[in-house]
Amino acid sequence: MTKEWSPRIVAFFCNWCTYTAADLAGVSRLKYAPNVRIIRLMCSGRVDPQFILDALARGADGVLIGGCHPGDCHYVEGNYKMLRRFTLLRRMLADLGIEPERVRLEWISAAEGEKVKRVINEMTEQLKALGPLGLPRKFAEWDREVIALAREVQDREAAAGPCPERPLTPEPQEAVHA
Amino acid sequence: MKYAYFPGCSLKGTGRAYEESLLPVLRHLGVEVQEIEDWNCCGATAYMAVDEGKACAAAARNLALAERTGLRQMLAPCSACYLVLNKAQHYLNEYPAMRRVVTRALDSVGLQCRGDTAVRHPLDVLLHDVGLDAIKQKVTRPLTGLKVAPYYGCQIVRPYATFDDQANPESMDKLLAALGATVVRWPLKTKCCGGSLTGTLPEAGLRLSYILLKEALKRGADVIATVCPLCQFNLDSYHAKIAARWEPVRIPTVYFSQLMGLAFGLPAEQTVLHRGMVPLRFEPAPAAHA
Amino acid sequence: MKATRDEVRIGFYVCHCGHNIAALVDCPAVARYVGTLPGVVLSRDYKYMCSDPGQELIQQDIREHRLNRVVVASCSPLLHEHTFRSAVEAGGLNPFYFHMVNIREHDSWVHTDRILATEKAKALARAAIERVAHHKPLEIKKVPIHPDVLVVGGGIAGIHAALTLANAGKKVYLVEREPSIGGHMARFDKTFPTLDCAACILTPKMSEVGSHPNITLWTYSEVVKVDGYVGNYTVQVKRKARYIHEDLCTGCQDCIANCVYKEPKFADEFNEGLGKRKPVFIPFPQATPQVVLIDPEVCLNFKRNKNPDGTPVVSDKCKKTCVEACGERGAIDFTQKDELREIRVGTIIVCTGFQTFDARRVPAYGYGIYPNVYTALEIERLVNASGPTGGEVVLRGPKNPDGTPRKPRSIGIIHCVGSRDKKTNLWCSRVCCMYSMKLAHLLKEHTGAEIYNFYIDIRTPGKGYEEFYNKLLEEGTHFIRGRVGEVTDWAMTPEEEGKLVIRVEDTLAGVVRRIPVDMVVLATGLEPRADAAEVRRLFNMSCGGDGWFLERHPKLAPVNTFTDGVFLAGCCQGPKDIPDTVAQAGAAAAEALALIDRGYVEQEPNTAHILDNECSGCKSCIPLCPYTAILFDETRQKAYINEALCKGCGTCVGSCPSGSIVQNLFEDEEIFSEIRGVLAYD
Amino acid sequence: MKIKRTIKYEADRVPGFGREVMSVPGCEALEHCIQCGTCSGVCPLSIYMDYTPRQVMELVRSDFKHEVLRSHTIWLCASCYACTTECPRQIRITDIMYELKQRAIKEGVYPPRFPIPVLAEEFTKMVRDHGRISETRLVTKMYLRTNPLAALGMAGLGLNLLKTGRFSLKQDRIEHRGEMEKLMTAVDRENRKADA
Repeated sequence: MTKEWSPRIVAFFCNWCTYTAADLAGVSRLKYAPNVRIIRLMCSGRVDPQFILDALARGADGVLIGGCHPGDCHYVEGNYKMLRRFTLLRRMLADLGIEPERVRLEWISAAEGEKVKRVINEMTEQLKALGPLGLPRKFAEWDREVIALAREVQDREAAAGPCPERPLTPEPQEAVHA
Repeated sequence: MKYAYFPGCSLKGTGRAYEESLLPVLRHLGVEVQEIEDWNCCGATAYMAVDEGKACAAAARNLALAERTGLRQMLAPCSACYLVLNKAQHYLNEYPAMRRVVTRALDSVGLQCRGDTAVRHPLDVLLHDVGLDAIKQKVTRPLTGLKVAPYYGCQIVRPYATFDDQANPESMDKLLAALGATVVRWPLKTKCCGGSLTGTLPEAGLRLSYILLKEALKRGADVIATVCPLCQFNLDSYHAKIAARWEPVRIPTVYFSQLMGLAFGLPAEQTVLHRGMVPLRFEPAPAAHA
Repeated sequence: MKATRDEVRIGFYVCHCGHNIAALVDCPAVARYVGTLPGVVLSRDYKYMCSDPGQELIQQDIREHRLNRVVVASCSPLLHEHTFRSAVEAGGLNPFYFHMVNIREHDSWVHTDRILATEKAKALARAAIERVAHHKPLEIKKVPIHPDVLVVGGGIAGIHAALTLANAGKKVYLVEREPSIGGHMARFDKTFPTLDCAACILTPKMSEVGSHPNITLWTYSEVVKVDGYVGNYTVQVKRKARYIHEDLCTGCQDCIANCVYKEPKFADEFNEGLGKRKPVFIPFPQATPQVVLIDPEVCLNFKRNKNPDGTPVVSDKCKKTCVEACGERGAIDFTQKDELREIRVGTIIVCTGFQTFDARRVPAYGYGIYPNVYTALEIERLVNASGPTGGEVVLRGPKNPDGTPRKPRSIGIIHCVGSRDKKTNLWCSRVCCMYSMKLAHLLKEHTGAEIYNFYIDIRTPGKGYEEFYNKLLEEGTHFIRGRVGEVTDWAMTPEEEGKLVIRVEDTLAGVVRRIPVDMVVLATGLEPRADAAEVRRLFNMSCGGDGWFLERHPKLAPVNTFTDGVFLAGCCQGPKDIPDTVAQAGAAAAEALALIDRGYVEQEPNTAHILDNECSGCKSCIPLCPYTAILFDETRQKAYINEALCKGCGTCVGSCPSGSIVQNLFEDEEIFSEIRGVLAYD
Repeated sequence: MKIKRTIKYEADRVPGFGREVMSVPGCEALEHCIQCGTCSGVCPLSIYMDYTPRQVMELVRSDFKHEVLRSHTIWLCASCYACTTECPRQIRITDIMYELKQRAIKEGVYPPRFPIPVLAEEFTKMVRDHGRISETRLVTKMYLRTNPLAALGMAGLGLNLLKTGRFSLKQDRIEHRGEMEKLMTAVDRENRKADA
C-alpha cells in the first residue's frame, strides 16, 4: 500500500437531526477527521440492516448511524424502530466475527454540531486502533479458496475414474462474491 | 463503619487537640478508624508552589498506602490534607500525563495507586454515614445556651468538596444544633483565616483572622467552632499580636469534635479543652431526662 | 438494467462557492475525475452554481447536450436543493432527475487536508452519479392549507403576531397559560430607551386582542397535544378551571370586594409577591380578559387535599359571599373542571417567552438572605404607580425607629446576574444593561439616591441606546466596571454599619472597593422556561444546547423551525428586547400569511408504496407506521399505503422482510448505489 | 517627585509565556478570561496586592512574564480557592498562582529573605528528607533564614504553645526513610523524559 491506511466510514444520517447537525458543524467550521461519507435518509428508521452489511461488504471499516434523540424523532418513533433493529444486528455481527465497535448508533440533535465532530473523531480513532476490516479482500480470498477446493475435488474425482451417473466435466465454478 | 485514617502532620503537632478529641468521639459513635501505616506529609499548599508533579506524588503515596489497607474510604480531618488528597486524585484522573509520571514514580518505591479511594471529611462521615439521629442519641449534656459560630474555612468546601454547599455550607450548623448549641449565623463562615500568611506576612494574614474574630464577637458568639488545625491555630494563637495591632477580640476557638465530646459527656482528657490558648469556660449540664 | 444505463446522460457540476469550497477541494480535479465515470457526458466546475448564470448553464446544457440527469456538488441540499431542482425543471427535465452533493458543510468547511478533502469530494460525487442513474420522474403533491392560525403565548410577541394575522382577516386562536395576556411586558414600568410607560403602549393592544372578532382568546389554557403536519394541524388545548364562567363574568369585581377575606392576604404573583391578593382576584387592573379567577389553593370553599385526579375538593365550608355578590349573573361555579378543546389550524406560532434567572442560584449576592436585595423585576413593580407600594420605593428590610418604612439613600445595581457565567448561563441576556440603566434612572427619579451600576461590559447596540447610556452618565449615576464578588452585611468601618456591603474590583481603576448601600438590585438574566423541553417536543421543534428554541437558520430563516408550518417569535428563541420581539412577531405572522395565502403546501414526493405482487401479507409493517398510513386489504391479503397519510420516513421500507415496499427518492437501489459509490474510490 | 516609566514595549514581553502557562494542567481556561474582576472582588488578600488577581491573569495572557513573576500577588495568595469557585469562566486561578510561584522559585526572582518562598522551600526539603512536617520546627527554621529578629517576636507564641503542649522541636519522620527522596527523584526523572 502506498498510502497510509485510514479507515473508511459510511454514515447514514437522518435528515432532520443528525444531517442538520453535520451542516451546523460545517457552518461552525468545526474540524474533524475526513473519513466519513455521509448518506442522507429522511429518518434513521429507513436504515435497512442490509445497508450496513452492504457497506461493510463493499469495504467500509465502520458504519455510523445518526438519528434524533429518543422522543425527538421527526416521525414520532422511527429512531426507536432503528434501535430495535440495530440491537439485533449488533448481536449478529458479533457472531460473524465483526467487532461491535465498527457499527455505531448515535443520537445527535440538530443543535449538536460539536457532537458530530466528537463522534466522528472518536470513531475514526477507534477504527484506526482496530485496523482494517477488509471484507472485499477476505471475500476474494475465500472465493479463491473455494475455487481451489472445488478444483481439488474435481481433480481427485477425475483421478478416481469416471463415475457412470455423473458427467465427467464439472460445471464451471462461479466466484461467490467477486 | 471503618475508615482508613490519615491524620496529617498538624494533627500530630500544633493541632493535636483535634485528633485527641475526634478519635474518642468517633469511637463513641461506633466508627472504627485504622491509621494508615507510615503515611507521609500530604504536601499541603506549600508543595504545590514548588512542583505539582512532586506534590501529586507525595499525596499519591498516601493514597497508595490507603488502598493497601483494603478500606475503600479514607478519613482526612485536616482541611489542607483533605483538599490536597482530593486534588491529587482529580489530577491523576484528569491528566493522563500526570498519572504516567506519578505511576512510574510510585513504581520505583514498589507502590501502586488506582486512585479510587474516597477521601472524606469527618463532617461528611458524621452527617451522612453516622447520621444526626445517632449523634443526638449520644448527647447527654446538651450545649444549651452556648452560642457557637460555625467556621468552615476555605479548603473543605472549595473547590473539590461535594458533601456540602460551596457558598453556604450547613453540615456543621446542623451538627452543632443537634448538640443543643445555638448556632450563630454569620456571613464569614467560609472566609479565609489567613492560612500560612499569619506567619509569613502577619500584616496581611492576621488581619483576616482579626476580622473573623471581631465579627464572631459582634454577632454574640461565645466560641468559634472549626474543622481545620490551621484555622484553629490562627484564630487561637495570635490574640496578643492582634490586640497590639488592632484591638483585643478574645473569643475561644475550638474544634467541633471538642464540642461533640463535651455534649457526649466525655472526660476532660478526651475533650482536651486545656490545649486552647483562649480557654472555653462552659460546663454543660446533664440533660433533664438523662 | 444495462439498457437504462446506456440511455442515462448525466451532467455534473462542481461549485467553487468562491473560496468556500475551492480553497480546500480541487474542483477542476473533481470535475475531471467525474468526467471519466460511466454515464457522465459532461462535467464542469464553476464559480457559483447557485447564481443565475450557474443555473442557466444547467438549463442550456440540458438542451444542448440532451442531458437527462443532473448532479451538482456544492453546499447542503437543505440550502439549495430547491434552487437546482427548479433549474433542472426549467431546463425541461423532471426536477427529481437531480441529486445534490454536499461538499461544503460536510467537506471543505470541516477538514484541513486538501488532498483528503478532494478525495472525499470525489467519493461523494461518484455516489451521486451512481445514484442519479436510478432516479425516476416524480410529481410534487399539493396539500391545501387550513387558514386558521394558533398563536401560543400571549406576551407582546403573541399579541403582536395575533393582531397582525387577525387584521389580515385570518382567524387566530391565542392560547395563554396565565389568566391574562400581557406577559412580562405588562409588569414593566417604563421601557427603554424612550421611557414610555409599558402599560400605556401595551394595554391598547391587549384590549384590541380581547375584542377582535377574528381572535379567539383562551387564557388560563395550555396546549397539550399537537398532531398533523403543515397546513393541517389538530391541536388539543386544556382550558384550566378558573371557577368562573368567562362568558358570564362582567368584570365588575363585586365578588372580590365581598370575599370573606376582608383584606388581601396571599402573595400576588403579578407583583412578584411584593403585594397581596384575595383567593378570588383579577391579576392586575388592565388584565385581559377582564375576568376574575379563584385560587383553589387558598379559597375557603375548597379543601386542601385533592381528588385522585388532582382536582381540588369542594368543601362548601365558606359562606360564599362572592356567589351572593355575583347574584343572578351566576358566573361563579365551584364545580368547574378542566376542559379539553380540539381545534384545527394550518400554522402555529410559538411565542412562549422566557423566565428570569433565579437569583438564589448566586448565593454570593444574598438574594433570599438579605431582605434588601431585590431582583430587577421586583423593582419594576416597586417603581410602578399601580404597584404594591403605589410607586414609592421603600425597603423590605427593617423599618425606621418611628415605624415608617425606610427609603434607600444608596443603591447598587449588579449587572449580568446569572449571565455570562459558565456555572449558570453562558450567554449575554442582551437586555440587562439597558434595563439596569432604565431602573437606575427611575430609582434616581423616585429616591434621589446615589446609584452604582456594577457591570462587566456595557452593551448598548440599539437605536438610541448609547445615547441613553450617555444620559445616565450625565445624571451622575456611577458606573463601576467589575463583576461584584459578594454582597454581605458585615461592617468593616462605621459607615458600613447596618448596610449591605458590595465588594468589587473597580477594574478600570485597578483597586478593590467596598461600597455600602441600602438596596441591592440584581439584574437577572433571561433563560429558557423550565418546561421548554416539553413544549419543544409538543411542537416537534429543536432546542439549541443552551435550551432556547432553535430557528431553522440563524440568519436566513430566523422565525422558521425545522417543522414546516411552526414558527417562532420572541424570547423563546433567545433573549431580545421589545422592538426585536415585535419585529420577529411580525415576521412570523408574515411567514404564516405567506403559507396561508398560497393556499397549499408542496409535499416532497418521498412517500412509500407497496409492490402488490411482492407483498406476502405478513402485516409486520402495519404497526410500525406512526401515521396509520398502512392498511390491509383482507380480501387480497395484501397491505397498501394511503399516500395522503404517508410522511415519507421510510421506517416500513427498512423493515419489510420481503423488500416489497418502495420509498420514492430513497429506493433501495438508489441507496445501495450510493453506498457502492462512496466506497469505490482509492 | 520620583517618576517612573510605565509604558510597555513589545520588547518587554516574553512571547509564548502565556501559552506556556495555559498549557499546564489546570491552567487551560485562562484563555476564556473576560477580565470581570470577580477574582479580585472575592479575594480576601487582594487589598494588599500590587497587581490584582485579574491584572495578573491579563499580564500572563499578554506574556508579561517579568512583571508577573516579580509581583507580590502570587505570594499573597493564601490558596483559599474563593476566586476559583466564583470565576464565571471557571478559570482555576489558584492553580495558576501555584504555577507562577513555581516559576518564580525556579527562576529565583523573588525578593531576598522573602519568607514565603523560603517556607515553601524548607517545607519541601523537610518532606523530602523526613516525609513529615514538624510545624514548629519548620516555622522556626523559616524565621531564622528570613528575619531572625521576628523570631524573637514570636517567642511569646512559642511559650504559649509550649504551655498548651503543642510545641515540639522534635522531628517527626516516616519509617521508610529514603522512600520520599526516591519518589521525588523518580518524578524528576520522569519529567525530564517527558520534556525530552
